[in-house]
Amino acid sequence: MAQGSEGPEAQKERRLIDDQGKRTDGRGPNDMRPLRLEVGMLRNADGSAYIELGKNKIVAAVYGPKEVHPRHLVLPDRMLVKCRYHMSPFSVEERKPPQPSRREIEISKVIREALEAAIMVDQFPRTALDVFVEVLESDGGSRGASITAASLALANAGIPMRDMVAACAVGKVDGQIVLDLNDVEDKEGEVDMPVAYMPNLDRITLLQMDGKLTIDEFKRALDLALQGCRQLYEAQRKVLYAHYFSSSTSGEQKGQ
Amino acid sequence: MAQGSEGPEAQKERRLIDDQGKRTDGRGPNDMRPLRLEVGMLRNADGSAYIELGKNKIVAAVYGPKEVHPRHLVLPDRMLVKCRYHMSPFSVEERKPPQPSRREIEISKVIREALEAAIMVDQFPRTALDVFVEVLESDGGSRGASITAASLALANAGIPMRDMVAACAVGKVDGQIVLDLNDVEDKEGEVDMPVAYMPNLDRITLLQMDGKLTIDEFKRALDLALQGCRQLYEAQRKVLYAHYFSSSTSGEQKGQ
Amino acid sequence: MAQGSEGPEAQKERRLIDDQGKRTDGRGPNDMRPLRLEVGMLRNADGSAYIELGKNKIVAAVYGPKEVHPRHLVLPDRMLVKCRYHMSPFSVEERKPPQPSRREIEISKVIREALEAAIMVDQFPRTALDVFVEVLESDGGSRGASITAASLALANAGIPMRDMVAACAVGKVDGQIVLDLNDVEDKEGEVDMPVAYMPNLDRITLLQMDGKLTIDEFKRALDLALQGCRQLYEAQRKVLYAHYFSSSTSGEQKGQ
Amino acid sequence: MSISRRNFVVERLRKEKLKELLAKGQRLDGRGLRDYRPLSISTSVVSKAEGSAQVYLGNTAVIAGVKTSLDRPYRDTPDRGNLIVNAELLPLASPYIELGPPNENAIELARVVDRGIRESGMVDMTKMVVKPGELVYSIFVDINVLNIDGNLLDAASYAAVAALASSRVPEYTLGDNGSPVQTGNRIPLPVTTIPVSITAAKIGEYVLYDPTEEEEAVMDTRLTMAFTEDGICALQKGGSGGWAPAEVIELVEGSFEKAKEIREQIRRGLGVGQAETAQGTGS
Amino acid sequence: MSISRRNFVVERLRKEKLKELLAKGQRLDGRGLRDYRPLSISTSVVSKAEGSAQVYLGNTAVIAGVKTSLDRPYRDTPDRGNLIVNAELLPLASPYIELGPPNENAIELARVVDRGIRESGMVDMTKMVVKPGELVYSIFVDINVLNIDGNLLDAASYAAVAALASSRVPEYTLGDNGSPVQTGNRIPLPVTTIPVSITAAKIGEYVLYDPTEEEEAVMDTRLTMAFTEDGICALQKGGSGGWAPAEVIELVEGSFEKAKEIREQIRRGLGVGQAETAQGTGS
Amino acid sequence: MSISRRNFVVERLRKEKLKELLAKGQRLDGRGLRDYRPLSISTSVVSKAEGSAQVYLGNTAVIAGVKTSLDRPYRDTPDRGNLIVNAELLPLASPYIELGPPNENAIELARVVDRGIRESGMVDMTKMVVKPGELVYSIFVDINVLNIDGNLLDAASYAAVAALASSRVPEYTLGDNGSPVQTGNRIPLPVTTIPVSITAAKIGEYVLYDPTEEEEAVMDTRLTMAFTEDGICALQKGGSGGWAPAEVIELVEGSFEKAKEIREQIRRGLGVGQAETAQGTGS
Repeated sequence: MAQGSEGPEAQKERRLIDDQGKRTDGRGPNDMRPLRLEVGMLRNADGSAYIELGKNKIVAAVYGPKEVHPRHLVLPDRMLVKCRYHMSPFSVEERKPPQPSRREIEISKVIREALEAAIMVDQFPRTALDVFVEVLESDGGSRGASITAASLALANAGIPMRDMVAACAVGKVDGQIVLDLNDVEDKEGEVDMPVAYMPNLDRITLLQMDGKLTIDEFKRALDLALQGCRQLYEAQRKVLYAHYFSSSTSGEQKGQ
Repeated sequence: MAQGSEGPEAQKERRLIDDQGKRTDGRGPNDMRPLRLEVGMLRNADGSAYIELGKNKIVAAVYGPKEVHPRHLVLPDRMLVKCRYHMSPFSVEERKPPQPSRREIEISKVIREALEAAIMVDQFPRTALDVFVEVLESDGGSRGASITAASLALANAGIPMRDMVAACAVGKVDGQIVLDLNDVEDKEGEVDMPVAYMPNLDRITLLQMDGKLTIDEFKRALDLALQGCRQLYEAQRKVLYAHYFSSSTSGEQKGQ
Repeated sequence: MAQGSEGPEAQKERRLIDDQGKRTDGRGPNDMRPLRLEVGMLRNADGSAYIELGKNKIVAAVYGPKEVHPRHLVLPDRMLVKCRYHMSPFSVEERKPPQPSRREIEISKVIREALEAAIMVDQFPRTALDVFVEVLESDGGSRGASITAASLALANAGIPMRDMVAACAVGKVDGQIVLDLNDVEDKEGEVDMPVAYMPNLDRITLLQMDGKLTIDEFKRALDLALQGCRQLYEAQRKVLYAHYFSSSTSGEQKGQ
Repeated sequence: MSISRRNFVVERLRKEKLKELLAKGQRLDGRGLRDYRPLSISTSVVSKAEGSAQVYLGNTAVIAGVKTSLDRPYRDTPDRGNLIVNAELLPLASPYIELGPPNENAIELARVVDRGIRESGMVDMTKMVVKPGELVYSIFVDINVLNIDGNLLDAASYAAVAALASSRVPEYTLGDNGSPVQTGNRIPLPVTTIPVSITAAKIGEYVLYDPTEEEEAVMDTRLTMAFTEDGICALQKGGSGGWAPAEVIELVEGSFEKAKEIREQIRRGLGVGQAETAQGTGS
Repeated sequence: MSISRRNFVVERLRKEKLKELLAKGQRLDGRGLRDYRPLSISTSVVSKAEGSAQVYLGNTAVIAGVKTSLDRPYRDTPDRGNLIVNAELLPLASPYIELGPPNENAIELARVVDRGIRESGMVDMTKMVVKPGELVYSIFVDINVLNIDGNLLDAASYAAVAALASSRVPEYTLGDNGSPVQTGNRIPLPVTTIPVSITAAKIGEYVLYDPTEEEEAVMDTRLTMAFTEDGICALQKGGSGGWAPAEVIELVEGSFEKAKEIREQIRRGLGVGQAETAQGTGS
Repeated sequence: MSISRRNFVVERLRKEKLKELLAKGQRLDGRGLRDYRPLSISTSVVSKAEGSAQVYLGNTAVIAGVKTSLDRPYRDTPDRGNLIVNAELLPLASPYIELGPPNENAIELARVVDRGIRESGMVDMTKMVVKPGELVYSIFVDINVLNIDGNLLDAASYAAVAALASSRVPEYTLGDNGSPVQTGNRIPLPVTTIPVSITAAKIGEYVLYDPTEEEEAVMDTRLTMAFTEDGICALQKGGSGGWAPAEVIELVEGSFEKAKEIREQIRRGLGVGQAETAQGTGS
């Protein structure tokens, strides 16, 4: 891998990868942060899930299928999927005002589109489905973690899906392509590229990118992202299996 | 009565009760400020009332029962009661922006709940009732005065009621429990406790409190508040009687 | 004409009319700025028009007659006419935030009322008509130019009208009554008076005025405004004729 | 002007009825076409306001209050105070008012009142400067409509004008460090003239002053004119009909005289002493 | 308190059922009338917050976070820090929540929690001053409701109180030029007492503590009381019914004792070491 | 992207029709799958803007304007100017636009255009500093969509880029007292590169460039890529379908070449002289 794409900015920054190839939190380039998944811990929601990825702490909840309100939004041939991604005021370094920012509105849209590809929307014409994501603590890669959790919440709600959606970010840091950016890498790195993927259907359902890559770097980054998504997909399957087939559901561990 | 609950703050403040037991406006502890009530002075409203209590100048108006709008708010077994408490920009020391503040929204809610207990809401299923309160000048105890006026406006609109609601505040000032706080006492005193009461039914329909009281002080304060409410209740009865049975209605005196 | 109505302010200002009677842009008192009109250049709108008057650059579009939404706004005996006048953020010296200002809301209302007088609203009961005006560049007299363009857009949409509406401003500058104020005259002059007029019906449908005039000056100003409107009316007729009866429509010249 | 839901059949019948009367020179409430309803003005009705006035024009009831604060001047008027006029159609005032931010009617009301005051030069804003270019008075005029029975524009204007003319605002001096200090005095505003708003409505071929809500509901068009002692200082046509130019000119000429009558009524409302003070402060 | 669309027939039947049980001193979930549901409190659950707490009260789940910043003091309290409490009923929490700015329930929730904290003097705000009259701490307490099953007022209060009591906020000194500099230390807030909120509901003639959502849906009225160690510091009546004065007095007296139990649970939730530190910071 | 009310039967029929054509390598308007519609760019169309451009991409019409002001820098970038991109889908542009604050489509549009410009380093923001840490240029790019016929993302990007590249902004120096003074000169922005947005849509198994509104209405998914001369600098997938990884890689590779063609068209639109100046200012 290329060692350092030295723009004028990269020089000012502290090094994010040391001589041993270790990242600021000790990981190697292809390592994911510690992950914790839970399902079904919210009582009122039709489905819910919780994810911790590094310091990310995110709750997702699903309500529906239900009546469409207001009526003129009804889609005669499919389900109306709505999504709200929201950050708690205390989830970031500087308090974020509670009203949705433009960033949150855009992310709500791309998360919805990332999930819709998996949902069998034509099975529930004239109904609505609400997906709510609340970021309690944010640590880089929150939109990927949100999709991974929301996908579990959809499964928990019994919404028919073609595949699970798993999502993570890759990026370029000190000139290297690395998996699953942490907060510092997200802010000071050169590139952030979140990807959502349905492994069984081999379909990318979210793809965004910020920062400069050569075409070759892009290919390598995409490949690494898909590897990360497959890892998360396995973790999603495991927690669902444990939730439905083992006696101790992880949901009960909360709030101890 | 306890003489002075000396916290560090009480010491800095000017004395609100003098050695003769007189308050800043010359009243004794159990005295209410000068009161003026009017009914029916607004032409368009179905019912209206005006109160002056000290410098408080408050207009209340009632519209309804009427159609519920939007329709999905209809209550099939009762009337939907709505309330808006609003302060005019020039009603306070420093100009208040006209859009409703959080304080006004909360007070609107508690006033509504204070009045609903008296209204026979099940006699008008599927209808709506609007109660509007405008504070033209505010002088401590404005929510109590608002309820007292709104209750008159309801009666003036012919809304069937179980009882009249009368309301006033009591408080603790220089360590003493006193009736009907004025502006200075409200701001610099130790405790403010607004109470709404239906004397015939012996029911408290609004009760809020700010500041520290011992349990014993609380009992004495509540008792004094109920005395105040009974006084206001008599005044309400009198003005209604005068309005409906005497030839000169007070409404006609306005605007001279 | 009176030479200079010397208030204390007029003295500080630079002269807007020179000794030869020429205005800052070289025009005489009764001259209008260069005018350019186009019709039908927007594809999606049911009707559209474009005006350049001096540096004013304004697009108007009409959608309708169409369904009324929300339904409770339906007028059973006539068309509901709505109007939005909006200034682009970059249309003025200092960037204007995109959300509608109070000024834009008032102008939207008076433009709507200026046009409604011409539209045969009773021919389309229970329908709605939207008139949208976007000021891309503003240069004094923008509301008159907006009406002149919107009137063309209505004609282009085939909306039945009693007459065309033409509009311009007159004003008082250095004590003189002049036609069609430019930006400097609008800001530094003594009086601005926009007028909309239907020449065939001899009806004034917009009339506003700011600044001090004697009754006699007012009469002369109004007369000059009507002359201006008649000029614009001729230009409106010409461009409509060219659009519908000549082979080269001006719409095709755009975007070269 | 605030009616949002109407009964159209009733409206049409009423229009016929009104026109029949107008043809005889009569109105529903017995007035002649050029008569105003009884006008009552009380000032200093809200003690926490620096100026206030309550106006009844027939059954239309309006209250206006004045507050001032010290602020930076606007960039394009560094040597003048700021005037901010706001109007609220309170939901108490009519069954047809919807809650929410001021709609186009309330905004037009505030802006038309503002123009009448501003363009007349009623308050000499060049005297409302504490520190040129840096610190000036902001004068807030808040207008509350309490009961609507037509002709809000005139009633609101009279209330705003009377509130301003009767205001007593805090006086400031500059302290040693250049920051403003209240002297403790309350001073009148430098009032130079009393602008008067006159509104006429046209129903069919008839022109009448001071329309009631009933008349406004069926009028074709409206014209609001503001006058100083010397001439006209603001105009606002309303409604979706049109005026013939000759009608406008006749109306403006006639209303200039009408304005003098109303100006006397406003001065009486201010109280002789107050009115004199108010006039005196301009010099 | 957050139900916006109700099934009225079901509600009436449920009320009958509930009253039958209450007559026997029982509740649907097996509790006695004066019992609270299991209360679980975890602090420091969000590392980017300066203080945080998650509270489960039965199935009601709330998380609160504390953030501070340096700001100007409010004009009327130049020698005190600022406290800002905000509450959001997250749409995750119930099928009945509508998106948009906080509605009256969320606003009441924030304001009642705020009053309990503020009036108790829990945090000595006179110590939250960095430069008197100019620079003070603003303490933001943000309350997120994650799942609604009744008695939000108490659950939100416990979460806010625990988040504050476990906070560690940046310490500042004034640099040579008088501008604030972070020392790098994190210090606890000067906590002087632990206020405790107790809520009772009345259904028919029965009074019960800590109502569930099901009970709130049919209750006549509600009373929320906040207590310090010495007495009562805030009250909020809710619901459209009324309380007899005698009921209120009995309730306040009884709840003062109840509050002591809950206070112990909160202290345990804070952890012995933390609770001690928190108490110690007041001196 | 802006359609809010659709006719679903028509949509399905149209999709079938489109797919038939696409199978033959054809489109409704006669283009090949990899062809863009005619692109027309005019700059300096609004003289009060500091830069402006009008773009027609087929029937999609967009106008962008640039304004600058001096402001404080953002806290996390004290040594850089501020870039603010805003987009409005004007109601003139389509029968399906609802009035109100920008919806998610308008917000996405602004943010995607912003990212293409920002991440390419098009304007060297480190040169937009007047007083480091205190006073920098804020560059406002306002995008107005005047007529919608698909592929707003590209059209808006071209308009914004051309408006920036043709801007002439006020020059400032610092006066003796350290406050900024306009020199009276107008200077170009330090433009270092021309980023180019390329958008492809997928309908069934077919991938096509520059979709019309009709094509967007039935597309499965969309990919917008922004390229510099050296590589890719931003990506945004849209729509509720998915892309196969192999499709994405092929598309990115092919579009890098396509971007070079469009870049030439933009440079031509800027005018040779202007384009040279714009390039020259980066050094």
